Amino acid sequence: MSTVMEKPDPTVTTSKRRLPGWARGALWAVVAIGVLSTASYLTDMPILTSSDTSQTALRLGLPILLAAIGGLWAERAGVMNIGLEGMMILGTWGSAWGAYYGGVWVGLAAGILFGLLGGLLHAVAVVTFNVNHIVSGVAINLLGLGVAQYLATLVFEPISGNPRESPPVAKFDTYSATFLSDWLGALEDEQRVVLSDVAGLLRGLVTHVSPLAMIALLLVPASYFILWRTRFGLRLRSCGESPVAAESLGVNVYLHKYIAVAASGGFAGMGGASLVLLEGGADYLENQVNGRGYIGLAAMIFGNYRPSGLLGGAALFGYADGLQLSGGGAAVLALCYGAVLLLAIIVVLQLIRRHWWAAAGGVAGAAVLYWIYWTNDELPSDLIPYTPHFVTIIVLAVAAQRLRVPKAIGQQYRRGEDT
Amino acid sequence: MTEPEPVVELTGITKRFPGVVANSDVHLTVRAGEVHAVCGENGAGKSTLMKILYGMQQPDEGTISVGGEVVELRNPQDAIKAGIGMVHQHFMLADNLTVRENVLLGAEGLYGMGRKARAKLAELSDRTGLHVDPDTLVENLGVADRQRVEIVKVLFRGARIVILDEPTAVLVPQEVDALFETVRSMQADGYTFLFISHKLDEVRAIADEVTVIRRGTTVGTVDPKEVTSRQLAEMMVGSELPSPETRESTVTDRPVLRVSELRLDADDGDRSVLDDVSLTVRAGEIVGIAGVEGNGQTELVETVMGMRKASAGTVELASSGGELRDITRLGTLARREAGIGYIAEDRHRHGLLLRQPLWSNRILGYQTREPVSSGRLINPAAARQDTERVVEEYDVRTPGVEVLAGALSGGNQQKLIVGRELSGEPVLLIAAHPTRGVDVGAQALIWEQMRAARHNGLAVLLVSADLDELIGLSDTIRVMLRGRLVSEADPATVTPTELGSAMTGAGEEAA
Amino acid sequence: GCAKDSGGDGNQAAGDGGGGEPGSCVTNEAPAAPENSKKEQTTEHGDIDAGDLKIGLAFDVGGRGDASFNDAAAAGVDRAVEEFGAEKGNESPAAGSESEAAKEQRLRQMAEQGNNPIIAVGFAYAEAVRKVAPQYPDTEFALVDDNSVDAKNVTPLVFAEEEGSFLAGVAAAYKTSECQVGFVGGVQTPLIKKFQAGFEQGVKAAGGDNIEVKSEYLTPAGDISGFNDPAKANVKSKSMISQGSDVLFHAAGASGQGVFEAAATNDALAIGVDSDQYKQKTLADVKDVIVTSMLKKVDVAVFDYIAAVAEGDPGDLPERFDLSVDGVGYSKSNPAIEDVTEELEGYKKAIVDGDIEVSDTPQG
Amino acid sequence: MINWRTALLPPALAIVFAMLLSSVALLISGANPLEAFATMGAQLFHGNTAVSTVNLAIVYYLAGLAAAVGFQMNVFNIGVEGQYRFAAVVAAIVGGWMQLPPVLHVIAILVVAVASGALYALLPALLKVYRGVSEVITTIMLNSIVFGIVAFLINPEQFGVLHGNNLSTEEIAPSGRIPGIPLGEAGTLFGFVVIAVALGYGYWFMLNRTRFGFELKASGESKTAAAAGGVSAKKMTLAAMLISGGVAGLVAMPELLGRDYVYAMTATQGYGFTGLAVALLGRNHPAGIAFGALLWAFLDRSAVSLESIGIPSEIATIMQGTIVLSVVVAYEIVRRADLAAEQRRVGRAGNGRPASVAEGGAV
Ligand SMILES: Nc1ncnc2c1ncn2[C@@H]1O[C@H](COP(=O)(O)OP(=O)(O)OP(=O)(O)O)[C@@H](O)[C@H]1O
Ligand SMILES: Nc1ncnc2c1ncn2[C@@H]1O[C@H](COP(=O)(O)OP(=O)(O)OP(=O)(O)O)[C@@H](O)[C@H]1O
Ligand SMILES: [Mg+2]
Ligand SMILES: [Mg+2]
Repeated sequence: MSTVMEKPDPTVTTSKRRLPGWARGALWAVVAIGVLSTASYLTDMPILTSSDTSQTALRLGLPILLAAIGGLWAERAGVMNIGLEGMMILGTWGSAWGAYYGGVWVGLAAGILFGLLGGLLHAVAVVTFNVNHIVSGVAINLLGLGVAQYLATLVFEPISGNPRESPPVAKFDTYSATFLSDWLGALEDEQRVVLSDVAGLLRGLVTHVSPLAMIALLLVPASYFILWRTRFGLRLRSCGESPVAAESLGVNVYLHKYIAVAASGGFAGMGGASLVLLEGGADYLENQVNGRGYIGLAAMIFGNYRPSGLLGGAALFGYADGLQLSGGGAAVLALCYGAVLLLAIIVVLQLIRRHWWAAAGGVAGAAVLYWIYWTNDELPSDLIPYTPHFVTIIVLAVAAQRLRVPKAIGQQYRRGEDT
Repeated sequence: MTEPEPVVELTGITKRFPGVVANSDVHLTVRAGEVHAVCGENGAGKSTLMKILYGMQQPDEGTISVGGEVVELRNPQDAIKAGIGMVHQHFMLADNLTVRENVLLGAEGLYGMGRKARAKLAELSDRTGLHVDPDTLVENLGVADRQRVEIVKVLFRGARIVILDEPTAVLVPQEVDALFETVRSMQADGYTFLFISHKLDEVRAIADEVTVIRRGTTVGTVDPKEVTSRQLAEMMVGSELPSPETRESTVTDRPVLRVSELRLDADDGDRSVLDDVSLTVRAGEIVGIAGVEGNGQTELVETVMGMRKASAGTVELASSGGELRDITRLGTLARREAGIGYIAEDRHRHGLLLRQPLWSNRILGYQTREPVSSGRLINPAAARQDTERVVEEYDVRTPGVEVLAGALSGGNQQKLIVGRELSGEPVLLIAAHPTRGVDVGAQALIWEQMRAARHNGLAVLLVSADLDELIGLSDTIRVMLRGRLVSEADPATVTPTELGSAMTGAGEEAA
Repeated sequence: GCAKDSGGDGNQAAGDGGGGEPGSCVTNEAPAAPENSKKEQTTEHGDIDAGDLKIGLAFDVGGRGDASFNDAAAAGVDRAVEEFGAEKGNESPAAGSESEAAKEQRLRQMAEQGNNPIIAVGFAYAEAVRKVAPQYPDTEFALVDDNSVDAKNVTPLVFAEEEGSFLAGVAAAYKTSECQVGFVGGVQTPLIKKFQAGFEQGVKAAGGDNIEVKSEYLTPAGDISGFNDPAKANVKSKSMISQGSDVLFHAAGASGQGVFEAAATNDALAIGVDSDQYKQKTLADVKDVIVTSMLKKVDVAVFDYIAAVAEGDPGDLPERFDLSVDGVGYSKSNPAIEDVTEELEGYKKAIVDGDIEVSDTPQG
Repeated sequence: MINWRTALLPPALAIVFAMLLSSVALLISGANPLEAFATMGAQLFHGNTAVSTVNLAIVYYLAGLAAAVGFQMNVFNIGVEGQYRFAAVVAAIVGGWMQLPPVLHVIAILVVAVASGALYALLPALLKVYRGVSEVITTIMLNSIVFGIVAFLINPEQFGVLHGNNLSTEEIAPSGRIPGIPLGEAGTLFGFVVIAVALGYGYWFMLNRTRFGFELKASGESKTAAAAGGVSAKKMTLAAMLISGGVAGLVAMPELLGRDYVYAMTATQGYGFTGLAVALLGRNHPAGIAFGALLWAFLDRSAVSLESIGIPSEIATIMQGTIVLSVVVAYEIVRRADLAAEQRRVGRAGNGRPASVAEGGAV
């Protein structure tokens, strides 16, 4: 059995002219900022676009981003990776261990290495032994947890006196582009519509940035470049699209899958390291990964298996999470308001395209959100922590998806056995 | 004429699969610069032999020598190094990758991935007649272009020995001619070809030598100039070459299917893939639709089957009483229940559940009908029994009905489908490329069955790229071009060439 | 230019409204401290021989070394082993997502192996104890943090968290210079709400309406990730600090570290919970900001319980370990608290004497 | 068609392999592997462990069935987790509030549970079918959101009750409970086992005997072929997701109606994720899923038993992961061995002659 996500029906050929991917991404970003700044102005919630918010978004989105990049590498090579969570856990242990003995960079390397080992195990199971990808992933999540606990008891407890935590470890220093940041800060304080909002959001991204964050952000274009512009990347992706064809052209499918899944683990391990090595982070702490691997996987699918898309997914999640943490219910309500604005724009677009049903759906959604905004001063506090999850679903429901899933994903490929 | 020396020599090749010996002591000698055809029935072991030569499968016994040296081909890379390239029977293309990516894959080392590679690709595209943007996704290409991409792939790698495994099965005559032209010009440049086809006329037209394989072993090698197609077929099967001719007409005046002013808009809404299509099929009549792939035949068939929703127009079908009933709003299942049988053009995509046993495939499309189902409940015992009947009547070669459909050779898969679709006592059969990729024996059987059913009053809507088949079987031929039915031809008088020019629109422009 | 951010000059902390000096926000005078505040309160147990006791410890998630109540329970047992010569029996922690049956199995297993008494740490064991205890009538069970089990051989060990937290609130009121303090709860459970309730009352008692208290939680009841997510706690605390709070009290388990780090990088103060977090090894980096910790002395309760079992009368224990029996309290290890201990002792006495009643549910 | 060798050899191999691997971990941490394995084996003959293993397996079995229905249709319902928890809390609230005569009460609760589970699966199903949104994302998100919903509903301000420091729903009256099957000393088996077995049979029957099951499988294997056969992939996706959610709704019922009678803040989580693995371990076959569920439950129980000889639970977790991997790897190894043997058999039988081709494929 192979579990495959919705495959696009190739008989449905869209021959329509479309904007190139980067342009659409940029357009969406502009629309999003416009909507946010309008909402923040109309609801008097500057937090929607403050530099603190974008900074926390970056920080909370970082582990998810790295996990998502890990997911991208594996899934592009045709291997489903539910085991990201376990690989991240291994990464947290490894990075704490490395950082304790050798400083942050050693910590980062060790985190990557441990995640990579998790990835290799997945590769052995899935590629060499043809194990169902989900079973292997679930097993790796178990193993990651167990092994990290086991090692923590063995190694950390004697030092920290606590089997669940490591001793304090070194953290990455942060850097600011002082001049730029000051200038943006001045702009932000001027409280001018849109301009100040953009300045605020940008400023958060140039102040208190750690090298790890920079590396992670660079990994997005780097992944794009490697996977889409190099021969290695082409071969890797071909394994996810049609391993038989790849093999028939002399591509060593097993090797590429191995590399991809190991790299996937490495990135996930790096994601784990980002939980440990950033200022305000936890050192090693049992259970600190707490589902971020799954969220990373979701962000990757959200981004339609593309680097820029998964960056959007992780940013959205981090943004909404940061917002609910620092702004609470009021900020979330303001976000609702923003969503109403966004829906209004979409409804207009759909009306222009004469998609009556879609427009009606948009109107209904906007009405519900506006009603929530209007009738509540505070949302139920129990639900607020899950704002990012709601936001993700709503955005997807609105944007819809034409998923381009790697064709051979989840397939148990055996050399010489076709179909 | 001096005999050129052999470039490829296969000696004593034996290959076993679980349950099957695909090749047994096969001998094959190919000389430099020739086009060497390999013929044989479905499942005779042709593809397996070629895969062995291409390093995709390892022989259990036997040796391969290329250019006079014994080589061991452990994987395609070895074969590519030895100058061998292969165009597979089932396209080996990654749909989600672009044309350029598909071509470059695995051969990035030759010309890099930049300008040089582009230039080479452009040159080869030109040579093979591939006129598409190298950045389009393969998913969006038609079969002929896919075929060309496959050939470009091989040439890009600098192969001097090219294996073409059933390259013509999906091509229309003009495309076949274009392909053959390419082959000939390359032959002149010193390329060597191994060519597989079930169309014996083609084999005779292009090949310098023909090796016939029967039941996994070589029967002999002949000069195509000196044998007739009939003789070739006899070598393969020991039976006569069938022809798809229909003699006496059985056409009645009772309409079974009436399609009126059917329109289907493309998914993005700004053009029509079917435009104002009207046609009638009467009981006992076979209406053939000719057309170059991609002109709306697929869509017509799928709209009549209810798999696509018509944007305008009506589809009417005769009920058991004989009067026409509007079925435009019915779903596929309801239409099937109303008496439509359906042989889909792509048996793997639309015809079969490849990982299910044969008897399970017998149920598909008939899950609500006796004998295999009682409406809500499936009756596996009855399904097994009826599948055995189909296997028997339609000569499906299989060890049993528990075999997975995917393990059957293409011809036998097709016979199973034909058997199934004629079991439901349909009033209308929609047959799209019913004999594509099927060997001569199986082809004869399928034609025979269709004729018999027609004789009993079945109405048939036949879509085929095989013009001989179309002319031979049809009572009326309609030509489809860009989503419209543009002309009509009398099968008694029309020649394939005329039909071919009508299909490409040459006739229309002239008129 | 691009510059490395030096240590603690991060986001300028704590706005600039409000007061100035610590203590300036306090409006109400503290009750008088008792004459002899140094009185050692621990009950003397004389020479107890508990050599025939084999103590079983069933931990909640985390187990020994969690620097929280599991660890405290373990410390109580260790002390009893040392002082009374009791035998250390089995110990085992619950797994993160284990089922109810696993808890029962654990207790049964311990009983069968002759552990007596068996101490179940955490209210998650309530159901399991309710089921298992009657099946082993000769075994004594103690249940930490829950008094809902009514059985002869079950002794509840519950605490007046709100009273300890009240003192934390008083300390916060004295330490704030912005007249705004905050409470960060890990998971919004009834138990953690007791901390919040006590803290808020303590702040009010000292500062009246002059001091604002903001109380926030990371996750709702049932989502225990709130106890394990320092990163989120850090973000939350930072935002509370930037909105003006300059003393934060946390009851967020391991997430607390994020609170301390936020305080450390933003010139604020923090108050620890459960054990004396100032002394905790894993927090060595940030200990200076931990002015005090609200103590919940599970170790004392466990130790007293073992003593009582050894003497044959566990029924004799206090119904609730509150301030009067020193079951809860505050830590004085950080010298920074010294200037307000007098006031804290005053409030403590008032509570012990019953002059101040602390409610265990948040008001309003 | 059951080949006992292929069915039973792999687990046996896997156990040996996993034992070897775990021994290494045990030896490193200074424990005696033999003692550990002996303890794991012995636990089954001790007290009520065997029965409670089966009880837990019942829960896993239901979760496995729920996941398997999705897998049959190629939908990856990773949301069994959220669906069962949502259903559990709703069913517990409604069950605690309802006053009905005995059997009716139970039926009503079960109906509510199934409906709530399906309801919670409805959104991802609709989004998948009508908006093309991957069910993997939506269900992962809903798995988190369910925390908030449970907390909200279980709050005393809504439907919750506070006892001690715990929050839970109202207790379900005895009329709404499913009596256990007392096995004396060995403990009490959940009465729900009967329903679980029936459900397993129902699942098998549905897939292999009903038109609906046929359509589900067909659509799961090839949407296009099924569509040509008159099966709407949209309908099937919706149905699979809803049925999967409905079955997921029952996951918490054995414990709720057979042991706890309330759904508490501290109720166990994670059955849904286990269900995914159990379904795939059992290759989506009802008997296989039962095997997977029992194995998993046994390993869970072993974790606690191993504590008694001082082996920390993380070793048990490691063993669990190892065994799961070993089982699937062993299946593959046996499959390959079978294939090779078959190939040799053909070679010998045909003696190089193409005899079997005649029956295999050639005309
Ligand atoms: N990978 C495989 N595993 C098992 N059996 C195989 C495999 N490949 C081929 N066979 C079997 O080997 C036999 C020969 O197949 P082969 O593909 O060579 O036939 P063919 O001559 O190419 O037929 P066709 O004309 O239908 O393409 C068939 O009976 C087929 O069932
Ligand atoms: N895994 C397999 N097991 C058994 N037989 C197989 C397997 N894979 C392929 N075959 C058989 O190998 C043969 C060759 O397959 P291939 O894809 O080359 O052609 P085909 O299915 O015969 O194509 P067509 O439908 O065009 O005739 C087929 O007869 C097919 O039945
Ligand atoms: Mg072939
Ligand atoms: Mg074929």
